[in-house]
Amino acid sequence: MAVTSNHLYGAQKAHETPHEEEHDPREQLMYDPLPRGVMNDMVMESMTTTSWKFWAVFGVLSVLVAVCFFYAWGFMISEGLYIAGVMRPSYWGVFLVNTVFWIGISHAGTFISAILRVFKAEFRRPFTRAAELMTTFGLIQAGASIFMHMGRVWLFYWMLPVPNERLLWPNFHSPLMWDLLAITTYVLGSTMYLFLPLIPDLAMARDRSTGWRKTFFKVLALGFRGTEGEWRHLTTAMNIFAFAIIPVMFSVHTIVSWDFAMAMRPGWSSSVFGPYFVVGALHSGMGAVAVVLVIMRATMKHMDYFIRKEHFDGLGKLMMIVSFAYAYFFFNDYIVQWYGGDKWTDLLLHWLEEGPMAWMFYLLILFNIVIPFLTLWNKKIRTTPWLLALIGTLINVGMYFERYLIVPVMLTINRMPFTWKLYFPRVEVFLTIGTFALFIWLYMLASRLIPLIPVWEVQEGQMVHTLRKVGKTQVPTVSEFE
Amino acid sequence: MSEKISRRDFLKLASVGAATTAVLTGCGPASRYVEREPYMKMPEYSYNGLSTYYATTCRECAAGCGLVVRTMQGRAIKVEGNPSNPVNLGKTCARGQATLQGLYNPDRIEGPTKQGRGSGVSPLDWDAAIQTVSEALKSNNPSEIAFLMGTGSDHVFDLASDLTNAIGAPAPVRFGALSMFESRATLSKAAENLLGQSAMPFFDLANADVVLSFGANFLETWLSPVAYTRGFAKMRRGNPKQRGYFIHFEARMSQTASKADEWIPLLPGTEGLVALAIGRLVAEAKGGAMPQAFASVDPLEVASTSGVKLETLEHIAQLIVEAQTPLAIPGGAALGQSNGLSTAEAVLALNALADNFGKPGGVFVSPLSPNEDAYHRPTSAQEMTEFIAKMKSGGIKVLFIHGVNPIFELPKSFGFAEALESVSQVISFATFPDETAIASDYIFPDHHGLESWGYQRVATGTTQSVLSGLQPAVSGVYDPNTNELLYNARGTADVLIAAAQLAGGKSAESLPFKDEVEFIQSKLANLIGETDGSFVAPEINTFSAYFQQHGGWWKKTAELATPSASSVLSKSVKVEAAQFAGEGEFFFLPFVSPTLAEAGANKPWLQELPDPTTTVMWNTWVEMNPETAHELGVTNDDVVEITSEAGVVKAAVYLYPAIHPGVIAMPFGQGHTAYGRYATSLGTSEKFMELVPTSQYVNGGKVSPRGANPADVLGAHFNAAGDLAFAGMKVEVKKTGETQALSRLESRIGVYGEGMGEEH
Amino acid sequence: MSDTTLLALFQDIDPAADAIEKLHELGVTDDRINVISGVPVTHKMLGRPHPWTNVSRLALGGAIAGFAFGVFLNFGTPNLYGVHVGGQYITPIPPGLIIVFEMTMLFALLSTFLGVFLDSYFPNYRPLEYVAEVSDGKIGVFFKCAQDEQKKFMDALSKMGAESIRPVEAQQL
Amino acid sequence: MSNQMVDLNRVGAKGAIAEAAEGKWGMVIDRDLCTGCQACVAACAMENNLSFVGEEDAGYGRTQHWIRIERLWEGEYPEVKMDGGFQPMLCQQCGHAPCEPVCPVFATPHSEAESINLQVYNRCIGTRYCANNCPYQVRSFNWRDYHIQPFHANLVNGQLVFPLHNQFNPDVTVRRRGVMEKCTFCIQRIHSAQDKAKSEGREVEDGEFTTACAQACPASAITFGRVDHEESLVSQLGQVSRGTKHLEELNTLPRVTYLEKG
Repeated sequence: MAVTSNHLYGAQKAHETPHEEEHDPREQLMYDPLPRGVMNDMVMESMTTTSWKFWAVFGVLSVLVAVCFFYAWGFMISEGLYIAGVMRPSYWGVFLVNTVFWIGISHAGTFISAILRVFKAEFRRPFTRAAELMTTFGLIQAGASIFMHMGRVWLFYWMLPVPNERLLWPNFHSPLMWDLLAITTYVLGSTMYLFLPLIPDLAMARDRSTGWRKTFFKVLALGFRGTEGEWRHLTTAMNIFAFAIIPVMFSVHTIVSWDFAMAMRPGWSSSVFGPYFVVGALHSGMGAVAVVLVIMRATMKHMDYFIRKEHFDGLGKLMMIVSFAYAYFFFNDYIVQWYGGDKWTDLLLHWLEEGPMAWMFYLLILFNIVIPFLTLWNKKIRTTPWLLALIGTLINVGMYFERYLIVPVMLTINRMPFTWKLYFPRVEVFLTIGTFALFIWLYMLASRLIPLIPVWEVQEGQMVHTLRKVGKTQVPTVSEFE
Repeated sequence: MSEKISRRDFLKLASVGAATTAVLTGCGPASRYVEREPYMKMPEYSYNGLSTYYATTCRECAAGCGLVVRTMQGRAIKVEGNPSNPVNLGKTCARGQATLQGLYNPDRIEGPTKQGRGSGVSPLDWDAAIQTVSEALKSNNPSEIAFLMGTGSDHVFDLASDLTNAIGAPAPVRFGALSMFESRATLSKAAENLLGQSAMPFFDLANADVVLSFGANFLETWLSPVAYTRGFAKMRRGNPKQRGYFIHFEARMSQTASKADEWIPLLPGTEGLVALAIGRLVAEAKGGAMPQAFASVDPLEVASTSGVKLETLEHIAQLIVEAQTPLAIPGGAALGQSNGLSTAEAVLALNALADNFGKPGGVFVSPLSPNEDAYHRPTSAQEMTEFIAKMKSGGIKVLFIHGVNPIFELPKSFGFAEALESVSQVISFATFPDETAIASDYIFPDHHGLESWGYQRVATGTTQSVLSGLQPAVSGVYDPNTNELLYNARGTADVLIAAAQLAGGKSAESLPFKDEVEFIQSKLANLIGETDGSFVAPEINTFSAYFQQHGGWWKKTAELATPSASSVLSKSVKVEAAQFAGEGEFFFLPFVSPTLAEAGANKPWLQELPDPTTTVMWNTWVEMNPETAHELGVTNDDVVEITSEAGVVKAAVYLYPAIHPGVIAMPFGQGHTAYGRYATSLGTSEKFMELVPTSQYVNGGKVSPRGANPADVLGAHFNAAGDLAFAGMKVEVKKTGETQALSRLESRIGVYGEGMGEEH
Repeated sequence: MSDTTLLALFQDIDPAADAIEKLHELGVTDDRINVISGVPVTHKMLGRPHPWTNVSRLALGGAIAGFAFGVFLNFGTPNLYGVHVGGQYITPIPPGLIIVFEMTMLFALLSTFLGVFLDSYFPNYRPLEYVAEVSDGKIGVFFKCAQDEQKKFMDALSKMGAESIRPVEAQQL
Repeated sequence: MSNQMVDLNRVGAKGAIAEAAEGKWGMVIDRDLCTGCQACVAACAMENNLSFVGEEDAGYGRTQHWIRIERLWEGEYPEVKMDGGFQPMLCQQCGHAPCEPVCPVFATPHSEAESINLQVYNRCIGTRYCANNCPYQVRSFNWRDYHIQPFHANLVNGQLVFPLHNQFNPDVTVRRRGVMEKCTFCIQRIHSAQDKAKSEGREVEDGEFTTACAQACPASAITFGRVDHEESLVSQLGQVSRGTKHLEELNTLPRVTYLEKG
């Protein structure tokens, strides 16, 4: 059974109203239900309908991943870190920028699927999975970037909590150890949290596919049938996850910020770094989700049914709120540094604002604060997909700049002026391209292999949303099932 | 398990286990990084795990500092100063420390070679080499045989002197760029003129309380830097009640100037006038009759010509008047002027006025070395031009070159390289493939200093009479794979003795020795009876053994000669205006690189030492006042072309905040076109990735100079003592449009505020 | 008396709930009934007993284990090979809080996840009674009944609005 | 009054270990005497098997100097001066070293026996956190295998021979790429002096041995010794009024005292 045309879900067209203010509630996915079977088929078709353009992009990315990720990294391991641009005093460079950036991206998934789930923000339903995939794939890039950074990566396992032959364990005083444990917790937690709600959808896909896909889904669906017990265990676990992963998420980026804040350095040693990094992470994460959703909607079949203007609108509002919060923390961090008048911090601020990388500093303010402020209050802009994607991209560029300023540019300034040198990336450029390519590559691969829309959650949502007639109008209502 | 594990299985398991351990711990045999096999043949005094120490003498310059070399299993591991040698009392300079990198330099000459002036290189054996030297001695008219030697290796010089003396050849000529830049001829001539004795003056820095230095770069390379640095430290902090005060006059802030309490930049060539003016002001303040020496000078006029304010002169004069033991030292670029000799005399006159001759903190005449009859200064630059003229005219048929690299060290305008073509046979005893060696017919490599026997006379730097001794700390550098010598070198003294004996006649008679050691013993024989020495020995073998053990022989008591001061002040000292060659806008001030000196460029660690004042490594820079640079429209790392009447040189600019705006300065020491992989530049290989065939240097192959040589723009102009007026050039500076990033240790952001906005 | 398994498929929740009530009336106890659905349907809606789950207990157990492991890492391991760094105690408390927190959360999340597997017998690739329509949103009610009563149940449930009712065999999913 | 006040030198940032503030081994560097001659840098390189890195890397901030001589400028021509003179900068062997706790694998622990910072090369995995956190910026990282680049080798009978390797001090590990290194206060010399003293049944005497830099320094600007022995030269010098500790305000308890010009 294939869905042949769009008329099935052209609700908004049928109910167009002359006045802009009066939106038909049926423009919203939750009030525009379709039979589950139809939705299943739409999702299945979105996975299997693949144009040559997809393969072209996928092919290019495969080459990029092979060359810029695996070959470049392998070359660096065999040759030594000298092919990177790191030196004294910028011992950390773009690798750490990438790590922070990708961990930031990964925060969006958890935010949407856990926080919005806990607070029952219903518009989240169709894109929780898309966001969670970003978490997992982003963390892969973050982890890879940390390993790229290490001088002797082949000995990485010395950081694992396993003793050596003299019963020497790793150093739990080190923020890097906290980081390792927190990121491990987060990777495992978010991957499990991605997988649990995926099981029913995998079972659905299992029931609707043949050949190797059938085997693939059968193995992954673990024999799920949807019995009362299975649902009960699953929903209980999902509830636990939703609550438990929120503090983990906050802890991860806080601890990442502590890698910097624990150091005795001007500019880094700041107690506001924790929340500042968390909000920065959400900022880039939201932007990235917006970009991904716009691309998904534009390139995958039937996605315009599941992903609608209301979602862009909601995301846009979230982005604006996060942008406010970001501005608050940015200013908080800045004014404390500025007011203190410490000699080194003072020099650091001069360096940031008047030095060769000052353009980055001003662009970060423009992209992260000014542009979101000026645009996102407008609903038209919020609901125009390409504009929202553009703003999301700019936010991510701005956030990348922010991390770049914090890592190598701030590292230039220390308490020994004789050593100050400005860092420029070398092989890091390729490896950065490599991580981006790998992220997109994984995402594209996933879009062919797993249902990006959690159909059962959408159906569940549609079941609890009804239109109630009150007087002469229909009022959207939500019932609490649980 | 009932089955037994066979031995073979056990070994297998064990090796798997070992490999696993190695991988898991990361420090097993699998991860061994540098392999160093023990030599197959160990030296006599070698105990496993214990070091053997040998006392010897540093040959990186002619100062004669004593060294103690730590060796282990036939390898020299570390060089320390010899604490009992009075010259350096256990201290060393950076060049002394890096002498091991000469010993183990990958670019040493591998063995006796028929070099054919770079055309056809073929290895020889030592018999053939001795035959060649012998033929050269025998078949040429003695008057057409010449020895050109460096300022080190006094025993080889003595041996060559005996040889030439016996056969009637001209005496060996000794030259070195350091002595040229130190203006040794000027110093000894000034001493002769004013102190009545041609000798090295000794300045007792340690006991002075106010020191005026007129260009003397005694903390860098001047005469005996380790000894003078010790003197400086004592001057500063030796007296707990009073910290010595130090004033330095020089157009640029040299490393020495940077340690001064007052650095007074002045126009080059006016140092002598300033000395006289200060003398006059001091004499005026002291009252009494104006000494003849200072009578004709007008401080106000000096202030305007030199650019030093009159108040500054008065303030300095006041300091001298109040000082207990003031001292004035002439040296460096102040002497490398057309008026250098009168500058030296003016400064000595200032000392005479302070009445410090022969007093603590004053001026002395350095003691002669124990086996020295009189002070023999190295050949002055002017005398070198005469030597080169003789070469050009065909008056020299065979030239032996030892311990000096004149093609690099002499200004290009002297035409040494061209003159070499008129010499029919050139035999080099170079250890390294330097420019002169590869332009020779034969290279018969001498030992490195740490493999050599010998002695070095100490010309100055200490109050005692010192003869520093050399002995081999290692027997050679071996290839542990084959146990063969990597560098088949032989002591030049041995080669000359063997060749002279082979030649027979007077040559053989003059050198009736079995070997180098016997020759050295013959030169030590007259010290056996001395009772005032560091040791006493009844006969020569014991004396030799003690000589090796102590690293030399020196008098226990100070032997400084006191010059007569009476006549100095009554003599009229006239400092004429300095003459500058060329029409250029800027004064050109070359100075010897404090870390590289004349021959350090092939030691990678010396290349990697930052210059003390600019922190530049591995290259040559042009120091320029930022204002001057602004007017010329150049900035850091812009390559400029410096043109004098004698030549052109190109190097990158360093905006140096502490240099007279009318002066351009450049370090001497780089710009080699040969001399091994570290002294030259190899383009891409500079990244230290590729294997470089040694032939690239030995054949004068495809190498480009590393940095530039300021001697290329020096013309043949001399002062009255015959020393090169190296600071007497005027040059044009032109922007080339090229840039070359100088490697600096310092941060341009942190030190010069680049990119920190307007306020910083 | 051999039992057979019947499956009744329903489009909506209401008839399914009614059907279950009917089954109860007909003497089929809850332990002989099983409901499968494409979305989670709560037991109250269907009038079914509260399904027991160990997931939250396992999560708690995991958290306690993780807490203990974190305490061991931070306060135990340094005593095995004590190394002083930066003038800090060998077992400092503030960093310890981080370690303990992360380990608690990690173990809690892991045991929650494993709890789902344990409670649901995942992964389970053996043949099971199932119909694919369930993932199209239908509700399937399985119940066991004696073979001879099969007809009676089929009729009763058809009246309750079952789309179809048929005996099912365990099949490879 | 004053003896009731808290001795801030003895209280660590975390009020933690009760190590005496002055530690065991220490150094006094007289900036008034330092002539910037680089003899200490060369001596250190020769003693500790440091690698030279070549022009490009050296200019790019990858020098392997365990001690470097800094100088900053003050004033404008002609009144320009070096700000306080030359300043040799080396690992300060801090009592409360910021580099130590941040290493995830304990590669830079604190030696309780010698009261200095150790760098355990074969434990280091190259996160470079310690170098970031060093306020003195005295740690250097092995960006590549400088020692075994074929450029430094001669080809003898078809085999690469590295003549410069002959010079390696067998008491000091040759570091390979990917690990951090820094000044060790010539711990190999400390150990050999202690072993010798122990075998002779006595204490190590003051001045019996010294570090390579102090040994070479022609101006004797560097003095090394026991700071916990009051009669030692380094203790005496460390108490003069010109003495300062660099970045003292960070409470890193550095073991190196600088004597200012004053």
